[in-house]
Amino acid sequence: MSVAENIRDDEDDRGFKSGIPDKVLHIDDVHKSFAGLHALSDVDLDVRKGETHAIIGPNGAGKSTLLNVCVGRLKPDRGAVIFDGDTLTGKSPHEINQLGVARVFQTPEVFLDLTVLENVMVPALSKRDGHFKLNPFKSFAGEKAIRQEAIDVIHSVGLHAQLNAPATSMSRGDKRRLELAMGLIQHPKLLLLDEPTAGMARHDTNATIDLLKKIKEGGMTKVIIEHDMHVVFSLADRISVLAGGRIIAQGTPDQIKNDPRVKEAYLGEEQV
Amino acid sequence: MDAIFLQILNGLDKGGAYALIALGLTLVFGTLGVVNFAHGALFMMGSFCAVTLNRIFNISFERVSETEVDFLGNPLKEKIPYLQQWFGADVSNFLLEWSVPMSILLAIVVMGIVGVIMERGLIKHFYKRPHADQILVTFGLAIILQELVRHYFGANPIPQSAPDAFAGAANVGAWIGLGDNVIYPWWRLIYFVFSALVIFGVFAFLQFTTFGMVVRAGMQDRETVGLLGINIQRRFTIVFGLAAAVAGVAGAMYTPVLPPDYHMGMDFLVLSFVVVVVGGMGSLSGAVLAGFLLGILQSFASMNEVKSILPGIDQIIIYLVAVIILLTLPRGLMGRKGVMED
Amino acid sequence: MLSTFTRNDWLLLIGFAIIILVLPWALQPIGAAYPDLLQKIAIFGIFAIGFNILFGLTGYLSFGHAAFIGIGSYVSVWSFKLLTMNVLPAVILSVGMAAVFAFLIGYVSLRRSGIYFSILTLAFAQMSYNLAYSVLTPITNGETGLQVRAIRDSAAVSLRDGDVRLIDQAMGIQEIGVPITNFFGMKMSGYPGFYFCAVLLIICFFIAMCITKSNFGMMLKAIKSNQNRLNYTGIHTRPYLISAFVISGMYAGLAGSLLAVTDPIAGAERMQWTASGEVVLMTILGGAGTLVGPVLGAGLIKYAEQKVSSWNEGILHQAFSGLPDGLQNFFVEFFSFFVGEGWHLTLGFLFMVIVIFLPGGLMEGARRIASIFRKQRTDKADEANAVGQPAE
Amino acid sequence: MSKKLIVNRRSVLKYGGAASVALATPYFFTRGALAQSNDYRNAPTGDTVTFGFNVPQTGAYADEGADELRAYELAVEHINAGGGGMLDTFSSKALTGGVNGKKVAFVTGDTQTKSDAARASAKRMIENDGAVVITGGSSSGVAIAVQGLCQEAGVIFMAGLTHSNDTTGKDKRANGFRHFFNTEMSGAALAPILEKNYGRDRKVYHLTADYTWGWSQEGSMQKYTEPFGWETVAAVRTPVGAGDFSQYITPILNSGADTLVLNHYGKDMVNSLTQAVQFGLRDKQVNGKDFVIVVPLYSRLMVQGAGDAAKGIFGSTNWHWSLQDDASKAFVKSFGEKYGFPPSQAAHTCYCQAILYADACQRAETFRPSAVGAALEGFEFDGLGNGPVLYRAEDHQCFKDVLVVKGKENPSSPFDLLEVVEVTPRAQVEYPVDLLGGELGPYNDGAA
Repeated sequence: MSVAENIRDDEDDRGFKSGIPDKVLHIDDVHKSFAGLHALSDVDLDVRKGETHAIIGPNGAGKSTLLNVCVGRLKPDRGAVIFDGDTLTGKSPHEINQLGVARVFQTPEVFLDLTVLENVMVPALSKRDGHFKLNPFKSFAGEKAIRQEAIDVIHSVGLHAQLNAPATSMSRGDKRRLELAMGLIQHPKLLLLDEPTAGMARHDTNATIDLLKKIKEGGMTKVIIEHDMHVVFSLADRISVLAGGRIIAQGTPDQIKNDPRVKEAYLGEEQV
Repeated sequence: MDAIFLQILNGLDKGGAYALIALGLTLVFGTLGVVNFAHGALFMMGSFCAVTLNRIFNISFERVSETEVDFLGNPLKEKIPYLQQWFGADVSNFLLEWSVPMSILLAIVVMGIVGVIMERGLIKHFYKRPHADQILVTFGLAIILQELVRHYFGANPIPQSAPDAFAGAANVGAWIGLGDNVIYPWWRLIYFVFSALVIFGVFAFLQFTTFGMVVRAGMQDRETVGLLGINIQRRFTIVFGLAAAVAGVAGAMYTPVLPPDYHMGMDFLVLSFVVVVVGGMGSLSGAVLAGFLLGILQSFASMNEVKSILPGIDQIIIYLVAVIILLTLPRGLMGRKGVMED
Repeated sequence: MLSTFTRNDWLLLIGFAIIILVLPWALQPIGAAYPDLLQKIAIFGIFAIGFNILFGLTGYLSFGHAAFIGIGSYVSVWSFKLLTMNVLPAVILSVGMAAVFAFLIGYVSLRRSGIYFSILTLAFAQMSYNLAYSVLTPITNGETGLQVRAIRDSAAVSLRDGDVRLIDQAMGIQEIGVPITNFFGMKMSGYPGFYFCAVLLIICFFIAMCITKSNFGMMLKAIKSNQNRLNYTGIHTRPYLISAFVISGMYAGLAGSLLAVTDPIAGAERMQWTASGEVVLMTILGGAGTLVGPVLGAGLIKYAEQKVSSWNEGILHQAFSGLPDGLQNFFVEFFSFFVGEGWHLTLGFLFMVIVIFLPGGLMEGARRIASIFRKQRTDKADEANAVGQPAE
Repeated sequence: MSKKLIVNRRSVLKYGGAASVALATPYFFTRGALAQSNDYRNAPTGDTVTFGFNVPQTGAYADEGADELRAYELAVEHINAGGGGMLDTFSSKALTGGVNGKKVAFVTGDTQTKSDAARASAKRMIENDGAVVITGGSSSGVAIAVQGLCQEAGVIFMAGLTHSNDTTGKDKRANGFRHFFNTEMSGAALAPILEKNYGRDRKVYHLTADYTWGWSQEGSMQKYTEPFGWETVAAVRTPVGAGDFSQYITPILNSGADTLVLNHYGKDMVNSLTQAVQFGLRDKQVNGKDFVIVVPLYSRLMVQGAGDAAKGIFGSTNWHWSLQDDASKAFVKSFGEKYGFPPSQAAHTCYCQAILYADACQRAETFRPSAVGAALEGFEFDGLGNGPVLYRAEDHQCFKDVLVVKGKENPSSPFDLLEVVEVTPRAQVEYPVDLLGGELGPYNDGAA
């Protein structure tokens, strides 16, 4: 079963489509400062179930900090991040992942010494076996079902030709697809994508947009941090604009397009 | 009271020596990111610079004695140093007596050159290699260096004496109004002052010169400094030479305290690693602090009163402190995040 | 598990087993076919394989693994002294005790990574060594080392100097003088001792193979590759690391136990940092992360230590006796620099040459040679095709 | 059969000397038969017999080991030639070129001064090279470890430099023999000289290397000096290989002690002595007396390492090249002519052990360990530089004169570092065999 099909199955219970906004991720009044510099202040943000939520903003607006707070890499000074009823603040990264939050990194952080298949198998096993399982005599070559699923996911991101190649020999673009596959295989309740198309050629960007669209149809909740407005407007259901560590606007793509504050923030940047 | 004071003095003295011995190691860690297992061997070679200088002053010709015989009953071949022949016994004896302090100059030159050759010929190829490779290659080099020294100087310790003016002990007690029992060897006091000077010199060099600024910037972020178009490579070579020279003078000056032998490098290797790690990888001030901390604790742990409560504590104190510090302060006393953690 | 072994895996295992078992004949030409050296190669092979599970797979460089060798040895000798000269309880108790200590030390040390981890393990091992050498003498017999003794005459004799061997005594086994270790009657010195170690080595090799190919092994490799990423993938890395540490500690405990089995004495210097360093060198020399490499490295270093160190000038003169006098003297002079008492120098050069030219250790060398041959073969095959084609 | 006989003999031997004399008879009966059969470990078959020289070639005692090896090579030369060096002055004239009609060949091994390495190299020489005897070594830990191994393997072990009581005390083995003296003898020899020179009323501070030999040395010094009034202020254990001993020396200053005994050997001795002198201890006056330092066990090579610090300091030694008896002179001459410098005490004891072993084999007409051992047991000899010597049967320890020496004030050469103060006669250092405990157990001839 391919990912796309798999996701289509649970299309029916997507709260968003049925008109009941259901908060999956709730960022509550988060503050974070580095050496007196406010990276985030009073950030409140809700992500609804099933939506694709884009966070945009000029460089240094605090997007990455926000993402890092969500996945447990950074601890906020104040406030809390609540996911599906669990407080993420103070939890370690692996616990957050086990709750169903996966992250796709901006600079690909794949396992360079492992093959493409193994790279996808690791998150798949993590999803199945939990954060630790001592099974030194269980060979992953024997894991038929999970292995087939990994191959399918790799297929869907277009890397099947390199299935058994070591990740270290891949191009940067391929590594990003691999990143994506590693996120998708876990069927996370929430997928955090950090600039999934940054640095890609136009052709690759479009391919990635198509792929993400396909998943969008599948109904997985996603948060995308993105620079490229083309990508944002092709994918996002709702957009939050971050500038100077604060949310300055929130709404549908159309609302954001016409928001004067956003224009100001972006024009300010573009003039430089 | 006297006992406590002496132990503190001893701890400071040891601490200074530890810091000086570890200084070059942490410098190389911090700037080049290289785990240098040959550091102990450099220290050892420095001390053999003192031996060599002494031997040079002692280069002699033989004269068959008419009166004395050797152990086999043959006429004794007296050895007369050329220096004595040329300049008279006074000059010759003076040079021999002062050979250890003078060997500092020799150690700086020789060890500086050794350091530069080592960096150019070997270390620079290992900047990007895993630490395990660095450890193995420098360890191999250390073995080779010490075996060469053994080949020429033997395995036995070779005594080097301090100048007569600094032989014996200073009556420290009299200076500060404590009893006559508070005495401390002159040479150790001098070594302490010497350590302070060298450490301060290296600090000043890194802190107040442009060269030092670039190197420190390189310690923070090698890539960026490289991108600025600065030839960081050449500076790193000089830093390595400097580290080797510091290890060398530390070794040369230490000879009157510890008669040098070819194996002393390995004996000091573990100690200097512990000092560096407790201080925090690549932190100069951390190394100094750790040196003093370990020196004083070791000194106190060796007191009979302490040992009777905790038998064997003096044998493990250094490692115990290292464990406690590393578990409470993840990167040692003053280490920076991300250095040597992978 | 076994079903997933490929044909190559089976070939590797069988080939390895055969080579180990025929070592007493295979090593004859280089004068290494005598029980002690063979035993040492097998024992340190086990040690290095175990060390490689930690270092080769996770990249965590422990400088304190010799502590577990020491623990294994002491426990074994105590088992000989208190229970029985049969090696089975000794081996089981040693491995168990090593696991306990490895868990304790690993639990603490693995709170840190990189060089900080290395220094923590080093510190624990050095503490064990220093204490075993001095304060713990009632348990370790200090510098002299713990030895098997005759049954003591009275309870007044300390257990260090006289044994009780409760099980053997209960079974009424007669002893003359100091007895020799046995495996249900089979003497564990000489060649039987080697085969005992060799079989365990093959089993250990097989287990290491399984671990490498398992889910668990893959997680360990992922830790080496990118531990941070693994955390974000939902894996708690510390339990994995602790497990790997304990497993490799058990291997070391087994090695220590076998040292005592083949030669019933346990000394503190087995725990010194240089002994820990030795296994690091073995692993890197052979090829960290490979299965066969560590065994190869262990064999090479033990061979150098035992044989190269014994080539004195007399032996060199014999070796070059075919040459004219002047040349012979020159060669003897030259080589005596590197062998006999100069064997450390050879080892130093070997380390440097291997690391500089073969970063993956001897196994990488083997791979390169193999690939040259493969290339030649394909070239030849191409040629053959080229020649063959016109005839068609 | 023959083995069992020996077992019985040994077990009876424990019960007294008289019985042992009576039981010497079976030995003569069986001697001929034993000599002809070759069912013992490494029985030489060709025209050579192989000795195994196990000495430290790397590590702190490498120079000492090198000197031991020189002595062995010289001994082999003399044995094969049937004369030269001390062989000419040796009281037994059994050796007349080769041993039992075979030339002596030898193999060498590196002990690294580590028990494991020493056992491994000894095993190599026994298992691979067919050595019929293992000899050498430079520390007691190694000697005891190798002695145990030789007992198991069934070859004779002739100990090199090992000074701990345990080697022929509680760790003694039937197959092991020691020519060197021990801490007990050091204490007994040194004490009267210390009393004479430093007086009866002394407060003593011991710095002791924290392992078996150090403790044993400390105990012996206390045992022999306390009866005439020396009082131990403190006995402090120092870790082996401490390097810098300053933290142990500073407390001495305030302890009220006027005497320091350094129970250290090797590098520890070099360092602690150098540093103690540097601390001005010897310039001090305590309790109205000059502060003095004593180093119970001296070795010329180590005194060389300590340099000027050793001047005027008392200690004991097994032998010294400046002795003027014929044997010592002959040995120094042959060694000096071959190598250009005088031999150390380690070289001397190793040379003697090699000669004694070869001689015993010749007298026993076999290399069988039990027979050779029997020939060595109770063997009285002279002419090996120590005056009349007895190899005591009950513990395989040599009893001979002990030298009390002092660091020389004005050395005339790099080797002339010690002067002999007194030759303490053998009677004064003898002790009853049960003092040190232990049990020899039966000989082991090993399997063929």
